[in-house]
Parts: sequence; C-alpha cells; structure tokens
Amino acid sequence: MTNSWTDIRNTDLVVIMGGNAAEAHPCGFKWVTEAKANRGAKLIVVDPRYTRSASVSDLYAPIRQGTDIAFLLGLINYCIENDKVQRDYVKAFTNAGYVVKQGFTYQDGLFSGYDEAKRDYDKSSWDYEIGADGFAVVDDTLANPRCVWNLLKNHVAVYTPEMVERICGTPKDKFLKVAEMVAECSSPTKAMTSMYALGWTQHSKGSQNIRAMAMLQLILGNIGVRGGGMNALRGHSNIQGLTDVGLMSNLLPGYLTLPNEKEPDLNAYMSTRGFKPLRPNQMSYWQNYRKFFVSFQKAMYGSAATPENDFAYDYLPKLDVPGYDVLRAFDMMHQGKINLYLCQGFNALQAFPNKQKITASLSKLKLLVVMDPLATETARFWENHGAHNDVDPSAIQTEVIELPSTCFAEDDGSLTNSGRWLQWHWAGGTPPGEAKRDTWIMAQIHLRLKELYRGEGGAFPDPILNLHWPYADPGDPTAEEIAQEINGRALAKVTDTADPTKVLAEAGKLLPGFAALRDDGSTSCGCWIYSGCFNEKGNNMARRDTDDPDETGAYLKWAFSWPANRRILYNRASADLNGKAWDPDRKVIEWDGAKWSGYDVPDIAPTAKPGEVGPFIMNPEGVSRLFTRGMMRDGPFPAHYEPFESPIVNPVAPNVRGNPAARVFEGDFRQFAEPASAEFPYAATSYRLTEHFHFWTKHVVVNAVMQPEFFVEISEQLAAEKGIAKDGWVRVWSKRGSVTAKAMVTKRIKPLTCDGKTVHIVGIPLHWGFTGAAKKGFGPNMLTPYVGDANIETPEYKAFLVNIEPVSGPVA
Amino acid sequence: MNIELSRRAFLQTAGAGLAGTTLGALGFGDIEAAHAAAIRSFKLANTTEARNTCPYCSVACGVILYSKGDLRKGEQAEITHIEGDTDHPTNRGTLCPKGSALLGFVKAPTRLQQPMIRKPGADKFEPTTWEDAIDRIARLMKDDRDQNFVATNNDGVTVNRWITTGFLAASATTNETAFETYKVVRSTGMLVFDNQARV
Amino acid sequence: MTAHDVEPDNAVHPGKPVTVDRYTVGARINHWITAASLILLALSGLALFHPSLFFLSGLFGGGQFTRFIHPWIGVVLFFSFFGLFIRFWKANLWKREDGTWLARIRDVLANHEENVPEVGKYNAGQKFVFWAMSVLIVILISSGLVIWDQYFSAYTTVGQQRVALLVHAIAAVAIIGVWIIHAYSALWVRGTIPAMIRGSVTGGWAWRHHRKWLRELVTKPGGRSGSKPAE
Amino acid sequence: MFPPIANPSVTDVAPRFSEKDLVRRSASTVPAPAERLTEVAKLIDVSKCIGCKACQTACIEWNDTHPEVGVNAGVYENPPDLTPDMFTLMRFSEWENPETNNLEWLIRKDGCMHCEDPGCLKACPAPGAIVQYSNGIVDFVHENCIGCGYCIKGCPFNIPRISRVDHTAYKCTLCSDRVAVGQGPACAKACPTQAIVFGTKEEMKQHAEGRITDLKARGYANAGLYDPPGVGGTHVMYVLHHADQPELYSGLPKEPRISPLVEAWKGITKYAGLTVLGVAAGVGLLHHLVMGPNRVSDTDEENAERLVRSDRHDSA
Repeated sequence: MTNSWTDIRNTDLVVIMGGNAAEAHPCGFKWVTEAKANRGAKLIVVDPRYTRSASVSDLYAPIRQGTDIAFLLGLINYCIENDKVQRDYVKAFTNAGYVVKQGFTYQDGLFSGYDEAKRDYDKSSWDYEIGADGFAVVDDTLANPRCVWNLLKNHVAVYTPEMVERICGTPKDKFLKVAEMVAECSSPTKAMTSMYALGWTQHSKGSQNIRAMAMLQLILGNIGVRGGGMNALRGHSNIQGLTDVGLMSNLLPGYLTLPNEKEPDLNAYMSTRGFKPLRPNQMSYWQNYRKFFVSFQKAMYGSAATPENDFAYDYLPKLDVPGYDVLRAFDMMHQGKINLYLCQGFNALQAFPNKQKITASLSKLKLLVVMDPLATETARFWENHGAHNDVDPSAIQTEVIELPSTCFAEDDGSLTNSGRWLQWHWAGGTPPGEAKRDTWIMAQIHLRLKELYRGEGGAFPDPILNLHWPYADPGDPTAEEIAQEINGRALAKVTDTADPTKVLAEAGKLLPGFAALRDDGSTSCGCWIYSGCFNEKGNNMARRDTDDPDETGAYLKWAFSWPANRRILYNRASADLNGKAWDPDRKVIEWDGAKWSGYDVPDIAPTAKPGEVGPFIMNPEGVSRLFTRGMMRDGPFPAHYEPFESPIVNPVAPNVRGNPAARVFEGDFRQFAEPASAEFPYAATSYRLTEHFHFWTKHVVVNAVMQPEFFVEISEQLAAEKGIAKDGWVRVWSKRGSVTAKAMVTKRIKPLTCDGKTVHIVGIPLHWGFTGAAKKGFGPNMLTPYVGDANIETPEYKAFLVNIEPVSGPVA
Repeated sequence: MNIELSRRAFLQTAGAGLAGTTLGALGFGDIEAAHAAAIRSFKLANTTEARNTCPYCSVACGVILYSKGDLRKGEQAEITHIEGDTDHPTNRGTLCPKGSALLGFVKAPTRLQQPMIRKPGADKFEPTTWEDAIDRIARLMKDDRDQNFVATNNDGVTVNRWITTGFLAASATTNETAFETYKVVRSTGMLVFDNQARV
Repeated sequence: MTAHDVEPDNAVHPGKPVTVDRYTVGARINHWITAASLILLALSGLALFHPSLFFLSGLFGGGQFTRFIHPWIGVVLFFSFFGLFIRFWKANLWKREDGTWLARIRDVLANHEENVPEVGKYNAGQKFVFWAMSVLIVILISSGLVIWDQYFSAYTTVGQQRVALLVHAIAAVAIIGVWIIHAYSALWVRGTIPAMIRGSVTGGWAWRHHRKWLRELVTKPGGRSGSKPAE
Repeated sequence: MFPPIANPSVTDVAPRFSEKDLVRRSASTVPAPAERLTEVAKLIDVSKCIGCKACQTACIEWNDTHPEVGVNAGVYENPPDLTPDMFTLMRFSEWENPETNNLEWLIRKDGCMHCEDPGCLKACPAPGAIVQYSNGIVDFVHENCIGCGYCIKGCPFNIPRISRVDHTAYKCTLCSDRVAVGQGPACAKACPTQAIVFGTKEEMKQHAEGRITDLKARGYANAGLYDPPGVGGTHVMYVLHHADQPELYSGLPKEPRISPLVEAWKGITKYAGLTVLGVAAGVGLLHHLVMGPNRVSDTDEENAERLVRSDRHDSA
C-alpha cells in the first residue's frame, strides 16, 4: 500500500477491482464503510462476480476476468477525452512531458523490439531522448508528438466505451457510470483510492494490471494524497515483510537485487544500480545503494566482509536466469533437477498451479522437509485420499520430514502489514507438544551444517563458517536480537556527513535509521528499509500510542512504518508545486518556506525546495512514470492481452496469444486450451471466501462450520443450460484436471456478452484439501494453467477455461 | 387394603385440590420456585493478557490472547480465549470470521505435536526426534551441496551457487524469522528460494 | 341389536343378591391402564398448562421428566383406550331410548331413575362420556404429536404447532371435564366402581340402572350360569 | 466512528445487573424492580453488513458452543439454520430490485430480537426458565428449562432451538455475561464494519437516524428502522434499506406480534379452562352434598332376583 488501512477513511471514492476487500480483508474494509458513513464516499466494485464487497457498493459493474487493462485504459481514455485530468499534477509530477526515443512503436499488440523465438523484447527503444546535458529531454508544453502524454493518448484511444464493452462484457452504460464517478476525482479536492489484491496479480499480465490503475491514479492526481493511493491489500500477515526482507530468489533485503553472473565484482554490480538522476537536482535515492548493500553484507558476514574482499561479494550466489521462482523451481523438480526441498509453512501442493505436476515434481525429490504448525497437504502429498489425492504411496520414493513449528500465539516478533506497519507481538501460550519456534529450527540447521563443514570441509564452506551469528544463545536466537540486527548497528562511530562533529551513532550502538548507513563497512544493517525499527529509543515496532492529531489516520506513534516511519508514500505529491496542499482539508505535509512538515514524515529531504526536487525520490527522474522505460518485460505501457486460456480471440490484437512476453515452459503450452475453445467453453476464475483463510482455517472447526464444503458458483442461465440443480453435484474439468463439487447456482454471476459471444463464468473458491476439519475437497489448482506473470511469475489463477456437467454425486 | 375407599378418598382430595389450585391460578396465590442464576460468570476474569496480531491476512488486526497461566512468570500458559484489541487503530477491536475463531487455530486437532518422518515408499509417518531429524536434514543438505555446488560458470566467473536444493518460505512468519532464514539459506548459496508473495 | 350390549362371557348368577358379570378381567385391566394414564396425563399436562400447577411436575421428578414422560403416557393412553374402544364401541351406539333418557336427565340427577326408560348396558350419559373420550383422545394424540418437540418438530411449521398447542389445551380441558363427569358419576352411582374392580355388579344395580341390559342377559341363551359367584 | 466496545477487564468485577432487576419471569411473578435499568439495544445495520459471519464465529467462541461441521447445500447459510449451538445466523437473499434492475444481495443477521413483550417468555410453562431484565435482555435459564419447546411457538421470529443433548432451549443471550460487566456482545465487538453496534436503546435509535439519512441520500427512499411495535419494540433493531418490505430480508416479519393462537392459549384458554374444571369439580361436590349418592335399594335387588327366577320358569 502507498497509504494505510486507516487512511482509507479519508477517501471520496473507493474502487475495488482486482480484489474483494469486504471478503478477504473485512476489518480493513471497515475504513471503506467509515468513509461512506462519515464522508459520503462512494464505492464502486468491478468484478466478474457480485461479491460481498459489491453487496455494499453504490455501483457494481461486471467484467470478464483477465480484461482489467482494457477497462482501465478505457477509463484513462475517457478522462483524457473529457479533460478530466489533474493537469498541474500530471505536468509536474509525472513523466508526461518526457520525450521518448525515435524507434519506439506499438503495433498489432506488440511493442518495438519483439523477438518471437525468445518470447522477449529488446527494450532499447523504450527510453527517453537524452539531451546533451546528460538529462532526459522534457517538453513541458506536452506538445511534442513523441512526449509520453501524446504517446499515451494514442495508445489508449482504441479503448473506447464500445471496445471496453466488447472486450470486458461490461455494459456500456455501467462503464460510463464508473467513468463519470472516477473522472470526478481529477479534482484536486477529490481523492479516489484503489483497493486491489490477487484479482490483479494472478494474471499473466498482473503487473501491468496494477500499472494501469497506477497511471489512472497519477493522471487524477491521487498518489501521495490522503484517501488516495494504490493500495495492495496483500495476502498473508507477513507477505509484505517476507518480500521486504527479500526472501525471493533474486532479492536481497530492502529490494536490493542479487548479482547475476555478468557481474563478477562489486563495481560491475554497482554499475547497473545506484542510478544517477535523469533530471537536475533530483534525489534519486538509489544513489545510496552501495551503503545499503555494504551494510547488509556486514550484517551477513560481519568481520569477514571487508573492503579488501568487496565486502564478501563472492559469498553471494550469482544468478544465471532472472530468478528461480516457484514455477521454475517446480519445473526443474519435475525434470528431476532438484533433490532437496524445504518448506517453511507453505502449502505448495495446494498453492501452485496444476496440482498433478506438483505431485509428480515432489515425487522426484530425495527429501522434502516441511516446517508447519499444521498438518498440511504438502507434507502428506504421498498419502492416498481417494479422488482428493489419488497417489500410490509405495511408488513415491521421497523421504519426508515433518517438523512441528509454533504459531503466532507462541512466539514474539514483528509482522509487516500491507500498510507497511511493522507491529510487534508477544507470545501468550505454551507451544503444543514438542513444537519449536522457526528461529530455533533454522539455527539448529545452520549450526549442524556449520559443524559438518568445520569437521569435514566441503564445497566453499566460507559463507557458512563465516555467517555472522552474534546471538547470546547461538542455538536459539531471540526475536529482539534479530530485530536489532535488522535495524543495524554502528560498527565504528558514525558522524553526520555534512557536520562531522555531529555523532549519529557511537560504535556498538543501534543506528537511528537508514540515513546513518555508510558504504565503508562502518555500519551493519540487515534490511535498510526497516532501519529505525529498533534503535536506541527502543523497540519502535512495539509502540502502542494511539495519538492521531486531527484524526488523519496517520497514527505516527503506533508501531513503526517503513521507510522511516512514513505512513503515506510519495506524500510530497499531496502538495502543489509551491508546497501547499492540493486540498487544504486533506493536508499531509506542507512547505513552510524552510522545511516540510505536517501530519506525516515527509517523503522527501525535509529541506528540499518544492520547485526543485520532485516528489518521487526513488526515481532518477524525480517524477512518476506513465511510461516506464525498459523496466517491465512486457511493455512500457500496459496493453490488453487475453489470458492464455480465453473464451474469445483478442479483439485488439487477434494474432497475439496471451501476454507475448510471459514465460511458458516447454510442455506447458500443450496443456493450454485453445482460445475460444469449444471443448472448454467456460471462463473460470478462482478466489477466496470470507469464511476461510487459504488452507489454514479448514483446520479450525468453527471456520469449517461456517463454510464446510467445496463448491463452485455458476449463473442460473448456465445451470439451466446444463441441467444443473441448485445443491446438485457437478464435475468441472480443464485440460489439466478435474474436480467434483457442489453447485451453487446464483444470480450473483451473470453471463456476459464479449465480442458478440455469450461467456459463462464459473467461480471456484480455493479453501479445501484433504487435511483438517472441513469436508475433503479439491483445490482450483487441479485445473489452473502453469503460467505466470511476465514480470514476477505470479501464476495465472484468475482466468482459465473449463467445462462443466452435472453428476449424480462425488466419486469416492 | 380397601382399594375402593382409598381411591374414593384420593378422588375427593384431587377434586378439592383442583378447585383450590384453580383459585390460585386465577391470581390468588404465587408459587416460589427455586431461582437459578441466569447470567454466566465472566470467563475472562483472572486470566492473563498478551497483545498479538492476527496471523492471517495483512490487515494485521490487533488481538488479545487470554490465558490461564502467565508465560512471563515462567508458567505454562494455556490460551482460553482470543478477541480483538480495541486499542488497535486498524481493527478497533473488531475481527473477521477467521480472526474471531483464532482459538480454534491455536488448538486445532491437526496441530503438529512432534517431528515425524516418512520413509521412501512408506504409507505413513513415524515419530522421530528433533535431534535425528535435524541431523538427517543437515547431512543430506551437505551431501547435496558438496556434490552439486557450482563455484564457477563456464566462463570462469565465480558464481558460488547451489541450485539442486530449494527453500520455500511462507509469509506468516515474523520478520525476525525471515531474516534469520535469509541468512541461513543464502549463506549456503541457495538460489531456489522463494516465498508465498510469489503467488 | 341386543347382542351389542352383551359381552359373550357376561352372565347372570342367581343368588342373594343376584350378581351380574359386567366386565371381564381383560376389560378391567384395560380400563385401569387407561384410567391411570389419563390421570397421569392430566397431572403432568396441567403442570405444563398453568404456572400455578407447575408444582405437579414434582410428582414426576421435575419439569424435564414431566416434559419427557407426558407424551409417552399419551401414547400408552392412546393404545390402551383403543382397546377399550374395540371392546365397547358397539354397546355405545346410540339407541332410541337414549334420547328419552337424556330428555329426562333432571330425574336422573335427582336420583329418580324410575322415571326414565330402561336402558341397556350403557345409558346416554355413559355413551356421551365414551364418545367424547374417543373423539378427544384422537384430537389429543394428533395435536400432541405435532407439539412433541423432541421427535416431531421438524415435520410441521411453527404456525401449525401453534394451532396444535391451542387445540391440545382446549381438548385437554375438555377431556378432564369429561373425566370429572365420569369419575363423579362412578362415585355418585354407588355400586359402579366394584363393576370395574371385581367385574360384576349386583342384580339390583343392574335392575336399577341398566334394566334392559339385565333383561337381555337373562333371556340370552346361556346367559345364566349356575349359582357359582363370579370369581 | 461509533465508539468501539472497550477491551474486557480481566479483574473480577461484580455484575451490574442480576435477579433483582428482573421485570418478567416465566410462569411466575416477580416484584417490580426498584428502578428500571437503562434499556440497551443492539442495532444491526443491514446496509453496512458484508455477510462475513464474524458475528457467528465470535458468538460460537464466546458462548463455547460446538456446532457440527455440515455440508454445502448450495447456499451461503451455514449452518443451514439456527441451532442450539448457533445463536445467530447470516441469512442471504438475492433480490433483483424491479425499480433499478440491479441485483441486491440482502444479508441479514438473524437471532433473538429481545422483544419488549417476549412471546417465548409468555409461552414458557417452567417458572424462571425465561427471564427479562429491566434493561431489556431476555435470557434463558437452563437449570429451569424443561425443554418443552413452547418458547419456539411463542416466538414471533422463530428463534429458540432445543438442544438434543441437554433438552433445554438455547438462543442469543445478548451476551448477558458481557453486558453485566459493562461489555458489549461478542458479535458487536467483532463486527468488522460496525454493522452491529451496541448501546442504550436511545443511542441506537439516534445512530440509526444518521444511517437512514445516509441511505436516503444514496437513493434508498424507504430506508428505515425496524423496531416493531407489535412486540412492544425490540432490543435488537435493524436498519433496512427497504424498511417497507422487511420480508425481502429472508422473511423478516412485517408486523410481528405474538401469535393470537398463543395469546389465546396462554390467555383465555388458561383461565377459562381452569375455571371450567374448577366449576365441574365444584358442581359434582355440590350435587353429592345436595342429592347424596344414588344407591341400589333392596327392592331393586328383589326385582332382579324375581327377574332371574321368572326367566328360569319361562325357559323351563
């Protein structure tokens, strides 16, 4: 989230699209109902299903899953056509005026530079014209036909309300009503908030879905303001934290990236990071990259990381591919290229697409280790549960070790919510049986491994032997010890760069924040964006002061919000070019002539003058990007692509199948249904229900009572067509698998008309499996295709094709 | 015994009794029945509180754990109730259907109690000890790493990577667990490393 | 016609006084089971009917057991009474003289039975009790099943149950009223109760109250046994 | 935001109301309390409700009930109905508004309405099994309940359910144990959107006014408060977008009142019945006193003997 849950109370219009906040995040949704009740805010829900969010909306518009970009670009087109744009904001705070290089084109659904064989682009043409001064060329009048604004205008022109109806199936009158309400928020005194989640990410163009809305929010001037923003609702309690701390194949903590094998040393590595400003005076905060990186290496390897060895740069593994994401990992496993796999509380068998492939892959492992508080399906993938897990245990040679871990109620520590708040929690109960904390388990594995390497030697033992392990009880580090390590420490005295007499931190002391980080090895810091969370003032994540001056919803003294306790990202953009709030009633920070101050920690250097320094300090431009240069694999603008399995052929680019830059593994393509397939005529989507949380709560008897059994939702029309009775049983199958379910026949799903064709939607909730208290059931991953988003490889769970028929009852 | 007499007497008594109670029923009397306490005693009295956050979604609602026994005093603590924390700015004491039923997660019948191992081809788990389990994991990790570690690529560049073993982190563990996990995993050179945020 | 009023093994035993068999052992057992059930039902039912009578639930070991046992006794009553019905329904068919008897009920009440026509085994009052009981028991068992929450609540709507409750209550009041008439009459007309205890009445009792029945018995072939008293 | 319900205290506190505050007690009379407590109420704003069932799970957890894991019956209601272990239930109804052609998913939290004139209490034959406190809470006392199910017939909203385990009736207590220590009901505390709020009845009515104004501004011309006078008002009230058609909300009765049948049963029948029986017994007694027993005379015996003898002659 750019903003926070409590900030949603400040909005005028909530657009829930690509999410279902009322069902998946009920307590956060409270702030929507508060905004409605207290400010007269309106709620729009755009979704293939009439959801529980829709049940309290002011306007519901149906949409075919996987067509959000067409809808959003249609909105952008509407706003531009009708001059519903916050022009001053767009000119000053976006790259609308930046002139794009000759050679950049978009034609027939493809951007310039496409290589069909590689399914990838040469992105060199996707960039700005660079002037003689080394800075990007900008036309403030927006007259240049090659400036971003004019390119965007041309790019979205095709998405007329008629085209939106044709692609999305959204009736034109509903779309126009949405457009009118959204366009009103181009006023500087109106804010719209976007609440989205996996309904946007789980597509082969998930990142572009989000970009499209972000672009709309930028042209409406809604980023950085109270009640505005791009608010990813996010899934699990610490999905934000795990990502922040970098537990992904290609990441280091704090969104630093792992080197690839073309970067043999630290200098080569730094040459593509630490961006220089593209415009004069800009902060381009990544210029500090080296400080973050070196401090991280000091946290990892302590005294073994020295200037002489490039701060142990070689200890880091170097990537040969963009990343070993889970789809790649399981594809490798499927090929027998992975021997050991450790799952720390992640139910892979239920969570990844094409369950049959996942089972086959796990069956090829030598060892699977599962650490979990609950008996997961993954740990029991080899157990026969009839149709629900039809395997032959004797044929599976994988050794499985299941380790009982504690749950939230039994450990201390912090979780980062979607509003970027790091909140500390305290254990309240004794763990059951022999269950152990994850910190204990990981320490034991490390110490045992270290012991083995110390005793036996082996392949490059240095990083293991030298891993910094400064805990009082090495076998059982405490949460506080690790939190301090994440925050960072001064290894030598750290002084202010501008004023060397001013000491920021004495040697051995905790750092006040990331501004004190140094690139000479005098500081250590596990995760730079978290620095400040546990400093000499104490554990700031444990703060519980609910003071909130003027009830802005900022709660600056509650817990700690990264970065630097900032509650609204880009909050400098809440004020105009002179530093005055666009909307005086919705002030966040203002320029008082000498510095920035207000209700939040300014997201800019406190003394950066308003006219000079742009609000988007992480970007070398200092402004936000409507055109994203070469930073996305599938294009600098979003464009409509059909899902890989689609009931119609792409109306705007008939020759392009799916997202042309999305990675598809050998073999998986064969398992996709053809576009407009007669064999699989129905458009399916998967989703969560409010009664359950993923695959956990089916272990909770009370939640099992609330929603006991797997079902699929279909329209009355499809039920009539297929002879499916309410409360009857159905079989649903895709090219990859088949499930049996109860039928929920509802008015809340209606057939759509897309490109002249009736499209029926089949809704498949995801909470069932073969362990726990609820009835045994199937997961949608029996059916879903094995393909991910072009940029981040999130699987396409939200749009695929199936067929359906009535059956007499469940197969045993 | 003379049945006829006794029955007669009984019938007469009954008749009189009936007439008498009919009067009572018309409002000339009241029956005092034993009073039973209607209101349950408050079940959180004398419990210990701990502040926590809900482990499910990323709204991160504040919750209070109520237990018999106090962990901070070194006692065994059994959680008996969980409800929303009204002091929390986001949820203000409210909880969704999952959060309201958190106690059922803590006490789920399917909570794991001890380390288990499933041998190749077996159709069930067998109990094992932590000692043996960790030994086994470390041994297999080291063997696989030693065998498959790639120190340099074909171009002779130092790459120090290990891609035949993978690690999947979840997304409900703490940041502290996450960072420690990061250290342990990355220090081995593992690249097949991901978390739930991917999906 | 006459056969209706005479049970096959009823007999007249000459002697001083004459004794007349009125009820067989089976009929008597059947009656007393019915009687006991009815009384227990009345007591338990009244306990649930009116708060001031709730104390009667004490006779049954408390409210819960009263609630539990009442419908089961009802089932017993129903089948038990059904036995009586099979035995006696023919003798209770309406006859010409019953109208006259009824018209002269004042004389009956005033103990001047000599002014009413001779009646068979049952007089009109007894027949009224018989048929009232029959009808009310059918009403009570059927309405009772509807409100027997433990087993049958699922088969009817709450609206139907409310009707049943009211009907059950009214029918219960009525049947207790009928029972009062029945029991009082038995007390008032001396010599009646022994009929249901020993099975026989004196000839004088039969002469006084059911002369027609006595005549029929006497004239019936084999209607008279030897001088042996009934056992 | 409506003031949220404060965190409970873990120190032992004396209940704020008790037996002495009873205004009604089933099948018995109670002395009028010295002064009436402030009336409390739960307000359920259907227009804010997202049907998440948090109220249901919070209710189960607080009241330590154990509903069974059922099946999916093609609907969102789970369990399918109120049970002795499920005191409250979200009921879902899909309605296409003929005026707007828009689908509306009307979701209503069903449960005890805590009527000012409780039909359950009126119907109950067991002394003290159902009580009403002067703050409006209608509570079941299981020690006194006999499990007859009369409360179900008395209730205009079809709420109480009899346990097959202990054969006593169960329903929402309005969390009397929480209210007694100054807390709000578990469902109201849990409700994520504050569709359920709790306070004094006056506060609730005021709060409802604000909500109704908001709904009218959003085009719900018939928005209104459901506080049915037929049962003397309720201590659980609804804000409805279509207050003119409460039946749309899974059959919420439009003009609920205690059924005339139940009124008749518990009123006239009760008194008239006992009067009839009393009179019948009395008349019998009187008749016996005045007329005396109807005895068989010696003449009757002789006549009988004569009859028997004559017949023997006849047939000989």
